[in-house]
Formats: sequence, C-alpha cells, structure tokens
Amino acid sequence: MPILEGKELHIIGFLCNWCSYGGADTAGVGRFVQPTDLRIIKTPCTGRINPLFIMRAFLNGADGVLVSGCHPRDCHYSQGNFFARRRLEVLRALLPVVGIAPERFAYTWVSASEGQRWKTVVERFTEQIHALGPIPAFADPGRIETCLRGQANPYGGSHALTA
Amino acid sequence: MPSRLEELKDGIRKALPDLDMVLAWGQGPDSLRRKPLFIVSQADIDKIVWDPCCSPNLAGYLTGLRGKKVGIVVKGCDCRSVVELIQEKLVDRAEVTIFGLHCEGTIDPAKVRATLPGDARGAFGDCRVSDGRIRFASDTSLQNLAASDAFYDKCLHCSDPNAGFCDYFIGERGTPPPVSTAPPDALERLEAMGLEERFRFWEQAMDRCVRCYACRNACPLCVCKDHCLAQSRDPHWVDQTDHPREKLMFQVIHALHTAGRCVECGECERACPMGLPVMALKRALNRQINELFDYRAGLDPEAIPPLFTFREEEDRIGEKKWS
Amino acid sequence: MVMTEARFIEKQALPSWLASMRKHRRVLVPQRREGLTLFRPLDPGQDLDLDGLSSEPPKAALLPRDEALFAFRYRRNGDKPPRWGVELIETPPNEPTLVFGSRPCDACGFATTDRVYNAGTRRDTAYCARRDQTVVATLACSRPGPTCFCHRVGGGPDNEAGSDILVTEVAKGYLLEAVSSRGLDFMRESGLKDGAGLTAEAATVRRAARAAMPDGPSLLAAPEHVRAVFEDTAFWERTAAACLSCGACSYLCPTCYCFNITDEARGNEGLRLRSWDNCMSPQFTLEASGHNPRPGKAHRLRNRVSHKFAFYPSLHEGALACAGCGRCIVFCPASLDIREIVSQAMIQTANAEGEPRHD
Amino acid sequence: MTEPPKNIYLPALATIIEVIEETPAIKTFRVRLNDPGQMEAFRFEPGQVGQVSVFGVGESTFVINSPPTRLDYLQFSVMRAGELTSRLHKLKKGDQVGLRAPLGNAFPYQRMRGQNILFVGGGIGMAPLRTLLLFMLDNRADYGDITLLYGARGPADMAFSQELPEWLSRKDMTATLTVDAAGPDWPHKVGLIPNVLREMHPSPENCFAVTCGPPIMIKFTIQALLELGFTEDRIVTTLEKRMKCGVGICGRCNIGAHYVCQDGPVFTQAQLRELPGEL
Repeated sequence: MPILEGKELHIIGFLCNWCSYGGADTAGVGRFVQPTDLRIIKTPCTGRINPLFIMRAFLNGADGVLVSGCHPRDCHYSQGNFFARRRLEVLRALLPVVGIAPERFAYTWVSASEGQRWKTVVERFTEQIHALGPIPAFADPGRIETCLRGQANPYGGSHALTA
Repeated sequence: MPSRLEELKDGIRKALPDLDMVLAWGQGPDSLRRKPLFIVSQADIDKIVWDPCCSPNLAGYLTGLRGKKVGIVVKGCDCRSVVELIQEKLVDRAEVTIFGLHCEGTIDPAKVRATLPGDARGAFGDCRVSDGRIRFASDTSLQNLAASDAFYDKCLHCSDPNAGFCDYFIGERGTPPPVSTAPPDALERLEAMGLEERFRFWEQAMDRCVRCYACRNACPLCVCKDHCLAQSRDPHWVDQTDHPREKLMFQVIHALHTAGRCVECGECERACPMGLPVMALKRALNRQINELFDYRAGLDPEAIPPLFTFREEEDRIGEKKWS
Repeated sequence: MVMTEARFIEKQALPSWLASMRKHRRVLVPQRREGLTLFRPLDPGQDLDLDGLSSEPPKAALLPRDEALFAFRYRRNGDKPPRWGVELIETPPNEPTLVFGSRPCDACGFATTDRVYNAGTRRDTAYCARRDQTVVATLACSRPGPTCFCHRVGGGPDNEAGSDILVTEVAKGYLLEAVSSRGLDFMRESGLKDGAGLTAEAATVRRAARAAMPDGPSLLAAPEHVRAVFEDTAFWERTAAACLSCGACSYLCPTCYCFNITDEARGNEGLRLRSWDNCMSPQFTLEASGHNPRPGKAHRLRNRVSHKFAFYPSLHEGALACAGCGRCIVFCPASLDIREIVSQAMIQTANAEGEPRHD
Repeated sequence: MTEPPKNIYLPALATIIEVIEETPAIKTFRVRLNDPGQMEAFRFEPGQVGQVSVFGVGESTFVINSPPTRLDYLQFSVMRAGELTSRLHKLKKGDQVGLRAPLGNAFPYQRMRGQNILFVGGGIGMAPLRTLLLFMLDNRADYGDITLLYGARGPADMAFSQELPEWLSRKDMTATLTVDAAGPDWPHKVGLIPNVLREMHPSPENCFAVTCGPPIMIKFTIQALLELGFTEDRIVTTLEKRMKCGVGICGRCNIGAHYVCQDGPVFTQAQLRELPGEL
C-alpha cells in the first residue's frame, strides 16, 4: 500500500518472526487502531538484524526505523536478542555523528501475546517520528533518479530511443 | 648511552637470525615521510629510521605474513593494533616478535603543508622535535611549529605513548607528546554543529572522496579487503554511483565492522588522500563502547571484544519505556 | 609552436573574466577546499589556486567518476498476456566546459586518453562528445615541485600535448596562446585583448622553467627494461611488499583511464553505469569461476607499472602512459615511488645510473 | 540529419525464441534481434563473441555458437557460474535481452581450408568449437578429415546431447566422446581428455587442432598435442577473461599489451607463448 504522501512518513520496522511479528499479528487480529506509517520486514531473529540494515534504510530515506524482538531470555534461538541488544546500543551512537537524530531509531522487546503493548509502541514511535519530520535529504537525488525521472540530466537530456 | 635508534638496531641485529623478516621504517620520498622497511638481511638494518615522521602503522602487514616468523617495531598505538589482532587470533602470538618504543608524537605532512604559506610546498630538510616545538628547514625558511600544528590529531590526546605489550622495550618509557592547547579534533568539531549541519558536512566530505578504499586497505583489522562487502554485487549493499550516500554507506560499514575492535591507530585517516576525517565515526563508537562496557580495544591480549559476546544482565543497558 | 594568435589578460581581471565565461559553459578551475586544491565549478567567492599542482587532476572533466551510458526501463508490452518489454534511453552528455588552470601533466593525461578513446575507427561517443565541447586552457609551470618528473617521461613544464590553449604567467598577467583550432575559436570569441607583443616574454618565462627542473635520468627508454623484468617475480614481490593495493594512485593519476560497467537498478528501471576502476583492485580481473590471473598485489602492481611503461608505449609509438605529475608518489599511503620502481627495473636489466637522492 | 555517432555501449534489443536445457548447469539460448533489418543484415565469423545483457544485472561475453551459415537465430550456450549467468538461466522464451555483437576475432578458418581439423572440447568449451564445426560441415568440401574429441565430467554433463548422435553417425567426420567417470551403460570412452587424445594418436600431418575448455584441461591438452607433433602455430584456442567494454578501451582483459576482447579471444599457441605469463 503506497505511502499516503504528505500524511505518512517512511517508517521501517524490523520484527523478529517468533515474538514481535506475532505481537503485531495479535494487535491486528485484535483490531487495535494504530497509525499506518510502519512497513514491517520480518527477520528470523533480532540477532539476524545487521546494524547496516538500519543505516542503509536511513540513507535510502527512511524517516524512522524500529526494531522489535523477543524479550531477553525468551529468544527462540536463546542468544539472538542478547547480541542484538549490544549491537543496536552501539549503533545508536553512530546516528548523531552522521547527522541523523538518534530518536529516529528505537529497539524494543514485544512478545507474541502483547498486542496491546505493540499498539502502544507503534503509536508512541510514530508520534516521535512525526515530531521530528522527514529526514534530511541529499541535495543530489542521484544518477538513477536524474537520468530516469526526466529531470535535467546534468550530463545531457534523455529521450526514448526504441519502443 | 647509545641513541634509541642504535639500541633498536642492536636489538633487531640480535633477533634477525631466527626471524624471517623484521618490519620497521625506512627513508620515504621526502623528509616528512617514512615508508615501511622489510628487513630480511643485516644490510637492511642500516636503513632503519626512527623519528616523529614514522607514522605508518606496520601491524597491517602482519596478517599477510602468516606462517612466517616476523619481528615488528611498534609505537603505542601500533602496539594496540598488534594486541587486537592477537585477541581475534588473526595473528599468532608465537610468530610475532615485538620491539616496543616510546613515541613523542607523529607528524602529519598534510597538516604541515597546510599551515605553511602557499608557496612553501617544496622540499623539507630533516626535522627534530624538542620541548613541544618541531623544527625543520623548508626550501624557503626555517620552520618552527607548535606540536599541535603538525602532529596527527590522534597524537594530540594520546594516552599511552609507550608500547604496552612487547618482547623488547627499546629505550626509556616516556610521557605523551607535550601539547599545550590541542585544537578541537574532527569529532569535537562535528559535535559542536547541529544535526542538519553535520549531515551537510558529511555530504560535502563524501563528495571529495575518490573511493580508492585506502582507508580500508590501510586498516590492520580489514583482513577481508580483497572480497569486501562494498564491492559485492550480491548482496548489493553499495552501488557504484559516485554519490555521497553510497560513499558514506561504506564509511558506516567500516565503522560498524570495526566496532569494539578499532584501536584508533589513525591509519584510515593517514592513508586518505583527500584528508577526510573518517576516524570520527569509529571514535564515536569507541566512546559509546567504553561507556557501555568499560572496554578499550587492544590493551589486553586475552580480552574478548565486547560485540563478540554478551551478558544476560547488561549493567549499563536498560529497557526503553514506552508509556 | 606554430605562430598563432595570442591574447592577454591582467592578473586582477582573470577572476571576473572566468566568471563571465560561465554564461554558456561550465568553468572548472583549481580552488582550495579543506586543505586540498580541487577542480570544481568556479566559486567566485573564492580565489583561484594557481600556485602548485592540484591535488586531484581535472581528469573528471572528460572521464567523470561515474556516468550513465544509457538508462533502461522494463514495461509491460502489448502482447496477450502482456510480457516485459525493455525501453532503452540514451543519455548523451552535452556540457560545454572550460578547464582553466590545468597543468601540462594534466593535459598530457588528456592526450593519453585521447589515443585510446578516440582511436579513429573506435570512438567512445560519450568521451568524444565531451572532448569536442571542452576547451583545456593549461597554465605552464614556473616552479617544479619535489615530486615533478614530467621532463623525464617526454613532457615538460610548458608541454602543449592535450591542451587547446597554453597560458603563461607574465609580469602583469597571463598570456594565452592557442595550440589547437578549438583553442583558437574559443580565444577569438573570448573578448580578450590581443597579446602578440608578449609572446617573447612568455617564451623566456617558459625557458627558465625548463631549466629549473630537478635532475634525473630520462625514463623514455624504460619500456624494454620494464618488459624484460616482467617475469622476475622476486623483483615485483620486493617492490610491492609495502603496497596496500588500494586505488589512491590510480584515481589521482591523470593517465589512468580504466573503468567498470555495472547495472544499477531501482525496481524496474535503472541504468548502465560507467565508473572509475583500477587494476590494483582484486576484483578487476576476478572471473566468475573464481580464477584470478592477478591474485596478489605484486601481480597487480606489475600490471599497473608495465601498462604505463611497456604495454601502452608498444601500442602508441613509444608514448609513455605516465605524465610525470608525481601525485601517485605524494598520495601513496605506503610512499611507493614509481620513479624508483622504473629506475630499479632499468638498473637491473642494464647499467643505467640509479635514482638521484630527492630533496 | 547525419546519423548520430553510434554509442558503442548501447546493445541491440533481442528476444529469446528458444531455451534448451543442455545439462543441469548449461542452457542454450536462441535469440533474434528485435529489429528485423538488423537481424537480416547481421553477419559474423565463427569464433566471434557477443556481450549479452540482462538489464539490471549486467553484461557477459559468450561465443556465438551457432554457425555463420545459419542466420535464422543466434545461439549462446551459458554455464551458470556468476551473477549474470544465474539470472540468464531464469529467463524464458519471449524475454528480452540485449546484444552487442559481433566482437573480437574469429578462428583462422581461411588458413584451415584444405587441412585436416582436430576438435578437442571440454565441457562448456564445446560451445566455441560447435560454431566452427557446423560452419565446416556446411562447407564440407573445403576441409579435409574432421575429428572431434569431446569430453565432460560425466554423461549428464555432456552438452548438445541432441546433436551428438548425428555427429557420431556422420560419415564425413569421426567423433569420440569421453567422460571422467561413468556407469556401465556408457557406450563411449572413459578417461581424461589428454590421455584419450594420446590413445587416439591423431596425425599432425597438415592438421589444425582447435581446443577449448577449462584452464586445467587446456594446459594438459596442449601439452599432449605438442607431444603428438602438432606445431604451435597450428594449435588454436580461445581464452576466457573478465570483460567489460568489449572494444579494447576499459583496460580490463589485457594480457600484456594485447586485449583479449579485440586481439582475441582466439589465439594460436604460438601467439600465447609470446604473451607475458599471466593467463
């Protein structure tokens, strides 16, 4: 479902398949009303989430990134969230240095039954991101965008050659 | 009392027979630069040089010399690199013979050229450091610079100038470089800016990056530089367009791949032809790791880097409250 | 230099004249940025840095760091059921440019790439389009730097190869002399005063510069020696021992012209991108089967030095693919010195004298 | 309006008209250029290559292994090895690809006229030999005896399996198949190509040997051919190199001063011995 331009921001969620994805499902089954900005990517475990996923998302224009997994000691793979906790806590220090507000990133623990908690997490986090507004964009949209979107290609015009 | 250089040469002369090679510094293309010297014969020993221009960290060559008995001369920061490589078993302690030195600080040729008047870009005479001043002859005048105008940033707040872990310590241990007022370094300058301004700073800096990957190839920890994530097509982390976003993504990759491992030896910044402050990202992560886990890389060969392990109860990481 | 027209401009009038040239062309000049001298579009708020050699050569004016060869877009075509058709979109460059303040070694870089990219039957359309729209005004050198050796590789502080206009700094300003028809046409509509009277003074300035070049044997005879030392793996292992196999020397070299072609896509559309590449990278010759003819840094450095001092000369009547600018020496993190490498090869295979001690 | 200079990197669009599953790792693609005029006018010589594009993934070099005498389609046999070949293997009939062809040089078929020809192919190395073999069979009178030795790891790795029966039964050529290892129902030879070649003991008398295959096989096959008395200028092979531009500019496929995409990919052993040792 495309982003509702102007109303929604790009918020990406990396959810662990065993707990938080289940929690989000429970919230959905429970018909809890929550903001719709979040786009969820399912991962086997928070331990599988490479902090580079999060940085790549921000550099590609995500306004906010949320990571959610099993509570410590509930991890399906027993250690995944322990490693993730350290990595993501370290990653938090990198964001401000490159000019991204650290509040644009959060990680938390939501189990499969905590539909209500998931709704609160999504609401609070989306409010937090809307308060910050869109992430700063690079001046140059990039070679692909300039060549294809018909904008003035700094190195020449573009015209369709063959049908 | 023989000079430290003589003492170093004697130490190496004695050790060389049962080593395949000793890594030290030799004369570089100009008097402000030294280049790695691979000593394999007694004749090479006379080419050894030791002065504040010996900035290259020789530890990076160790991982390419596995299986050989190698001697290496190290400053304080270089020594931390060797310890980190031993911690991660990327280098076998038994294969390495370490000659440690006290370092008085190392000169950054780019910083010296920048402080000199425009036309003094010619050659420089030999340089000497004494009581916080650096003296050398440039082809137009005699130069006399304060240490803070010529040393690498890392040397201006160096905490352990003596090689802490070595087989032979050459000469006396000493104090860190005498720096009266160290100008703010890249990380401090960045943190004095607002967020948007920092973002624009990196956008400008990365525009200058020519993507030569000297920062990666100079890093002693980058043992997988020949098949690096940044040049992989699958997964396609970084595309080949010359855009600040992609080049900044590589700096993020380098910072996160050395998180909890980087010893701030400064090689990435020293190697960068465009003089970009790429170590600022790693120093920010090191500060966070020090605060979270009370840990600094490269001090204890037995220590396990923090991100290689975990604790069920982390004493300094709490849970985010949402209500 | 054939007797052609000359123009003159006072020193203080140069910045405003350059600014006026921006009306109908991109003006690239060397300006100081964060301790570096870079070729970027003229920023009138800053003065030019015409002192020494720029940190990065103006190579990007003709060979940009990346460039779309063409764009493509997948689209459903009219078949029943619809299939994916592809539409190709050409992206020809059209960016009239003036490069002012390049040095003879930078221009020698353009001459080196001209022989490859515009080789009569084989023409690289994007490069040739840019070359035809670019005027290169090269400033003759007055004072050589410690790592300059253009005079030892067939160039010189006032060499004209690859330039359209040769600019010489005279007492009260700059004398512009056309060295190509493109340069002549540009000068005629540049609105500058005639400078015929100053050609003699300019010639003496250039002669003094030639005399001031640091000594050192010529490397023009290097090709046969470098080819002869190719099989000596011990020589190349020793030479490449300190090398980090990064790309700093290649990307800052005016005569390195190799490139990579990759497709970069976003969903159903994207472009075929040409970007700078360098033979010091292990990926340069890595084959899909995993075989790599140049697995080690010694193989790769051997290829880089041999291409410049043996292979290219054998394809282009002895012209070396090295401009002698010395940037690879200044910017190498391990301080390798290509003069040293080539001289060692010459010493080892003949009794040429060694490399003089520098500064 | 004068025709704008041709962008040498712009491929012609082509459509896959047939996909043949040769072996689990090798697929053959038959393509036709979308522009009928271009297809009609397309000419090439046996051994020349083409850069096949899958837009969004990239380009790779493959020999045109249909003969120049049959121009109703162009054929490329592709072994899955890297990113592009894997994506090519997912394409179906009717999908679009790009083609920049013909590139590189061809087999010296003029010099081979009136001579005997010995083909020695290993695995996917049979692809470049096929275009020359079929070209010669279509001009059979111009050539002397034709002998083919085609080897692969196992029976299931034999490409062009529908044509093998014909090659084996034809009167105007002799074909021998061999595999490194095979079960009891394998009627042909079992053994490494160089050893089988020594067994066959072909006569080098006015005979050209054309060989192609994995580097290891080529190395030992050329050794065997030299032992059997073949002269170096009559042993012809093709080289596989990492290629990008295909026109001798990008500097990627050089061996010494020679660019494999332009001065090759076909070389005689005599030429290879002149090149610096960097294969």
